[in-house]
Amino acid sequence: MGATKFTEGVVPEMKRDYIHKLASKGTRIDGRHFDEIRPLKITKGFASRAEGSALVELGNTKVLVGVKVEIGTPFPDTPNSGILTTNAELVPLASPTFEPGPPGEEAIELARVVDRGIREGHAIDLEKLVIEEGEKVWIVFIDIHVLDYDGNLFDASGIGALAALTDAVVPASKHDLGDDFKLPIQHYPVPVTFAKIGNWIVADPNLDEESIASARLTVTTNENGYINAMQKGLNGTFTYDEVKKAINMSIDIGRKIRSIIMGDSDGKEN
Amino acid sequence: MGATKFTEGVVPEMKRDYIHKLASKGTRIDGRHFDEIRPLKITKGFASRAEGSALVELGNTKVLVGVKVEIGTPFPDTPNSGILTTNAELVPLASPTFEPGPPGEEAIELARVVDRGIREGHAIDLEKLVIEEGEKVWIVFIDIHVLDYDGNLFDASGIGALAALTDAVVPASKHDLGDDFKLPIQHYPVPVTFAKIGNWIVADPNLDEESIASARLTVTTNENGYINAMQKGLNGTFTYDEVKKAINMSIDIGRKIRSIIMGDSDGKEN
Amino acid sequence: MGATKFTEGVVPEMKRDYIHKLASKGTRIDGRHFDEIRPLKITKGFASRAEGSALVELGNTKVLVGVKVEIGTPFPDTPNSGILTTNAELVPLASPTFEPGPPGEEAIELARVVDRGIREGHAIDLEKLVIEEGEKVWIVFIDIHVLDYDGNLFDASGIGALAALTDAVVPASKHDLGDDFKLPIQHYPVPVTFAKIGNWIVADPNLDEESIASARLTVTTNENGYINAMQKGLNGTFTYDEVKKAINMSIDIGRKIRSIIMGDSDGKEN
Amino acid sequence: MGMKSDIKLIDDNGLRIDGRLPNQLRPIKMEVGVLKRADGSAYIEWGGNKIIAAVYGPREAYPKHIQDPNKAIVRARYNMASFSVDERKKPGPDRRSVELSKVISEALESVIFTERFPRTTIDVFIEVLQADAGTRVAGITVASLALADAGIPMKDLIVGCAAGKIDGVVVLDLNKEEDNYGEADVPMAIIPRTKEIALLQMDGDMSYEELITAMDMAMEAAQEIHRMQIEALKRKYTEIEEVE
Amino acid sequence: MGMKSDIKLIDDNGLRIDGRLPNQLRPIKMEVGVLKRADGSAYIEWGGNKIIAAVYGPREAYPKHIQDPNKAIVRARYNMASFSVDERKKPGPDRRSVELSKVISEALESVIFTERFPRTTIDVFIEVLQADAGTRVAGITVASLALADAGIPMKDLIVGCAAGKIDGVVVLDLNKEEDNYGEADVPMAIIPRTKEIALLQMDGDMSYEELITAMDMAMEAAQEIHRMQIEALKRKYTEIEEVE
Amino acid sequence: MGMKSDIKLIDDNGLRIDGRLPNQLRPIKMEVGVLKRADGSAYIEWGGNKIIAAVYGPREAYPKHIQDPNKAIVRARYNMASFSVDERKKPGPDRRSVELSKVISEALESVIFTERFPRTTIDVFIEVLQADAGTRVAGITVASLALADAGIPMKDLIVGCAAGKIDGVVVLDLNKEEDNYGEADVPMAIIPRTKEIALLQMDGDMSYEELITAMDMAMEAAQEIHRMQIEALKRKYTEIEEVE
Repeated sequence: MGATKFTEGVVPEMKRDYIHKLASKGTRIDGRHFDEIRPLKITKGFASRAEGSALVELGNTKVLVGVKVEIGTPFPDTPNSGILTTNAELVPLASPTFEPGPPGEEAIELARVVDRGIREGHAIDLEKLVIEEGEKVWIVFIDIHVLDYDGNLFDASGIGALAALTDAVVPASKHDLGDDFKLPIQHYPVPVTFAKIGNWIVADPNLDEESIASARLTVTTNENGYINAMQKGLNGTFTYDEVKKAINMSIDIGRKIRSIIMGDSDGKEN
Repeated sequence: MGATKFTEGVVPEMKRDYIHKLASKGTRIDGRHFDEIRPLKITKGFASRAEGSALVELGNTKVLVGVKVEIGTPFPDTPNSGILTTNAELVPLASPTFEPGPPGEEAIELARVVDRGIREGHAIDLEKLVIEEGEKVWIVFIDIHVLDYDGNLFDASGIGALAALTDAVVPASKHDLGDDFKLPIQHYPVPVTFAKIGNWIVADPNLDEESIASARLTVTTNENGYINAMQKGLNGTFTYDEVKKAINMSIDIGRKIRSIIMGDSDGKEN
Repeated sequence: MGATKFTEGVVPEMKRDYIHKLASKGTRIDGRHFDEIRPLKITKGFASRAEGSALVELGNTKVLVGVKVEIGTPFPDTPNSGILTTNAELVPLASPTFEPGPPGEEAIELARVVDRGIREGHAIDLEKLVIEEGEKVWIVFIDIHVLDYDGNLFDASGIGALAALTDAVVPASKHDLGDDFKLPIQHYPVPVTFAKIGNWIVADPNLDEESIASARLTVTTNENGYINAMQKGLNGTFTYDEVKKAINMSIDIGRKIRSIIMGDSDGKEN
Repeated sequence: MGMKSDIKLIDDNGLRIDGRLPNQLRPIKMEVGVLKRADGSAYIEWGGNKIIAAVYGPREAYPKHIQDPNKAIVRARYNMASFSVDERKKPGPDRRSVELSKVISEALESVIFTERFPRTTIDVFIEVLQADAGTRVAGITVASLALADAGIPMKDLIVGCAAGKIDGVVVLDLNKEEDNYGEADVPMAIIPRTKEIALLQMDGDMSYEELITAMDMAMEAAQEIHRMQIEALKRKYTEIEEVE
Repeated sequence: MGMKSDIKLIDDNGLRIDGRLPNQLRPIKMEVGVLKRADGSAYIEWGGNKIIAAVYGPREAYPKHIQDPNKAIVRARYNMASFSVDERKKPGPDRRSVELSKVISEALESVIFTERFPRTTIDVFIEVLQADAGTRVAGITVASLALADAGIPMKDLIVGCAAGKIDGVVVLDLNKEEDNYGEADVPMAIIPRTKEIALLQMDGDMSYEELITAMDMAMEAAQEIHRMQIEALKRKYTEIEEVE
Repeated sequence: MGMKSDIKLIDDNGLRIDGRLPNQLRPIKMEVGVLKRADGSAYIEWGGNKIIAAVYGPREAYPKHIQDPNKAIVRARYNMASFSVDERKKPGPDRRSVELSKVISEALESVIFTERFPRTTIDVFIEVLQADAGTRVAGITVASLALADAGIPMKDLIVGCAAGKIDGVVVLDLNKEEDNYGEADVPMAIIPRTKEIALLQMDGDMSYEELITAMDMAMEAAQEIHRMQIEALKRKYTEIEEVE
């Protein structure tokens, strides 16, 4: 069916009221500040048959991202460039609302938003992945495997993708193409997602918050504070001021996340 | 899914009786003679990213046909021949009864009947579309995009296909293969469709007529009055005399339509 | 769709009781002994456009197996080996419970169990099917087409596959690769299937028996009495002793079936 | 139609490559009641074609929303076994078999008293086990027998037959080579008693006169094939009576 | 975004390859009520884009289990004709069109009074017949007109518009070459009266200041496009009155 | 099975390439209750395998027509992550995983008291994150823990274990190289208390005596694995009590 929905039917009215009430007092259902993300733990190299991998735990949300690097043919219009391809699987293990079957619109949006951040942020130097111009290049497959869904898959997956890429090695020796080498990473784009709850904007929404949010905004920024990708979701709207505020917050929060990814720190925001 | 039906459920008994009554008086619901088609307007070159295109308006039925010409490999058993391939999309924009999804049996029959006319009528000189024998040929894609469905898609689509082919240019220069050249057209096969209503045979049925018809016959003839393709449809039958009569009418009506296609006339039958 | 089930809903309680009662007296609904298969008739060469074929009638179960032999590219990891591929179609002609559509889990299991017997039993000498090392090999397609389903498709299909292979000729001359030659067969693996009914184990279950069986076991053995494949099915269990007994019986019964296949005998078990 | 070749399809004596006269059918053999599970079944060998047909129904239409409260839905499914042709066919429906299934369904429905079985389907499965041109008309012919074997009430046994043009000559019942290298093919399904036309397709290049000659030929041959159908049904009946 | 090239997208006079100023829209033409069968329809030409939209509904949601007892479901389907682009696109939805259909559905829903039509769907079909960058924002703009034509009650006509960056300059409404070789694209959908943002995507590389400049440009242009929408609707009305 | 190679799988001391004795298991680590959303979950590392399992249910079977009025339907879905193997696997079910899902479902059902939960499904999802031969038996073993964690009533914890033949020697629990280059593999699922066999497959080439030796080995090892399962469940219980 692929009719997978992130939100799960009706949230009890009482919980909705409770979350709004907390927001009006400046706090959240799990006690966080509006601009505070959940504890973040990154385990690189979890899946050793992959050329790179990272298990991301963002609160109770768990995502495993694997990177495979294989040989293929370049696209005719980019003979001097390796290939990046991103796929997301919302396997039914991760949530009672995920259904088996080919990727639905939720999984496709997730994969494309993560892909956009990595691609437009030029995280990988794809020109260094050419083996023979126009003939043979390295293909980088990013596969997002969601294990436990407690909200905000965009950030968990985007963080996992970047972390797995920094972990990845190009298996050149296996193909008699010289020594293996680290995947050439040149930028570090990090997504940060916000939810609009009533008139408040909160970072890294958990499942309860996501379920009652009217609008969602993901902003991906790099180590220079430049913006590389945005994606607004849900059927509510943002004011222009809210958008500006979210973009500003994303630069700050992105910086903190980036240091966890690069330091391979074991998490604990702050 | 894909359960698209041309007819739309039950036609009110009253309308059915009315159409039969009119037929018994020699006329039709829109005042036409039995052998009269609806006003036909052809706009060639409507879709300029296509190598050829034609927007056909047959009464209220609107079909846009685009022709793309690309390079490919010939079939092993016809190394000296270009390739023709025809596809039809009954997009749900065109009718409340069309559903999204892969082509159903209605769309497949439509594409195959149009294809048969063009192919068996040898409209295109496919031997002139060989670039390198057995290696590289031009592929001609005819794509039928139905926009507004008010009956008789076979004729609107077949006319559109022929018109778009006469509009088409082979983009040789883009591939450094010399100058662009007009697609080589050698014959002009035109389909004409008849519906059996009671014991009457009417040409170019509109949606109301199609919905109550017991049988349908499409006859494709060329500029020499030869027959190239026929397709009977629906669960009623024709007498042998009715078939002969329809074939004869199709030669006459086909001639009129052909002059509109070739003259790029702006329509108005008669 | 594709939800094809071998068993057909609820078997009347009375029939179930009757079969159990017969079993307790050492006999079966069609009068057979526990270790007796139904009359087996094999017609080789039935489908003459196939390179090899066999129509198998096992009681009322009818399966037609066709073998096609075509040229293809070897798998990268086995450049010195031809390719074997097995497919099963449970066409809805064969049973009121079979549905059109892509192969469901029943058809896939059937094809894989037959394939496993042929492949692991090394029935075909695949190394003799190399035309040009690493470039061109013969591909052997085994296609199982079920025509009438009255139980035990595993044996009917496995017997048909082996018989069709022994009938098959490699069409070398058609491709200017020398004279046609018999497909090189080196072993003769034969599957025998058992059903557990109550605490009894019966060979070659018919549809009635299959429908009330708690467990199923297929054992494929070759002419040396070696075991090449096993597959247990259904949600019941076997005791270890039952498994041993079934393996032993399969060697004996397999021998009888093998002589029918090789002698091209016209059947009649015993 | 119309692949180029130097093959001569009609020899100097006016005979075809398989020795037939222009208006001669290939050998046809029919057998009724060949399957146990189906409600009705039949088998045909027609030239090099081997085709089996089975009928299930009338049975309750499922899912319910497809039910027609006024009549049975007739669904024919034409399918070729992967090994029925020279080059292995990928299993499953392709565009050709989808189209053929549609026109065969419509042709068969024209003779069935569908209004007697509202809310049901009558499923007709046609499996081509070996193909040699003319499979759709042979398929209709054998499906018609399977419907009779299933006891489905019909106005008449419908008959399929094709004619065409090869080497400029109008001929009956094209075989595979004639179909590949000939100039036109006209498959038809005919209701023998009333001579109504229930299926009609054509592809190729024919003058009006040639087309009429071809259709005349097929109309006439249909009567002969119809007699064979009756014989095949009689054989089944007789057997049953003998058994009883 | 960001394919390398030597193409100069801004000339020495600060003009773009099609002669426009940085903050200038391409020519836009709209027409309401172009299809007979649909409940509402509209057509737009925007630069080289040719896009048609149709609305069906509110109609009973089917299958029943997708019905929402509290509101209508808005389902937009963005589709490109195979021949709408330079290299033929395989028919049917790809990943890009699935994503665009989703964000367009969400944007349109934000202005529709869905709670007035429980248990129904409002289907919006957007067919791109000729593509020249900016199809999603042009699609939203024309879909909005089709919704109005279908009489669907809305808070406002929603407007789509994009801005971006080429050769380091922030510009409005990128065309195809600018989209291919430029540095960033920011498609937006805006509710003109309240200036709320209903769709927002971005890809490329932009500083905060550049991004704000781009969004300012799009917000402003939205008011201009909104006026064209009103004009198009008025033309339809007037015609009807004249006919009456 | 049986790819040719010069690799020696048993050395002169009778040891295997990873240093194990013929009847020795690879290291196994199990953990119960690793996921928040699932009703039950467990994780296993078995040699180089890393597998996670989750259970949802009993929950109402949907769509309704699949409901069994007499019992729960047990549906296991075995799935490999694309990156769990050396050569990237295309996402989604292939023929192998369809077959494995079927036999695993049947094996698990044999121990579940399904008749207590009519009209429901019990869904078991097995995700292979890293594969090293024996994934199906490891999958059954960990699925059994996830079922227990979900509180599904069972006759016993079912255990998966395989044995086989390499270099002519019967061995327990093949690893990847042994599976690739060995001569036979016999995956089994065993109910430890009654020693019933709930899953049994085999491929390769074995005499009757070799096969019995292999099955004996697996039957015995099953008891050892069962003890580890009990330990893993106890650890979870203890933790909970400590927390309380």
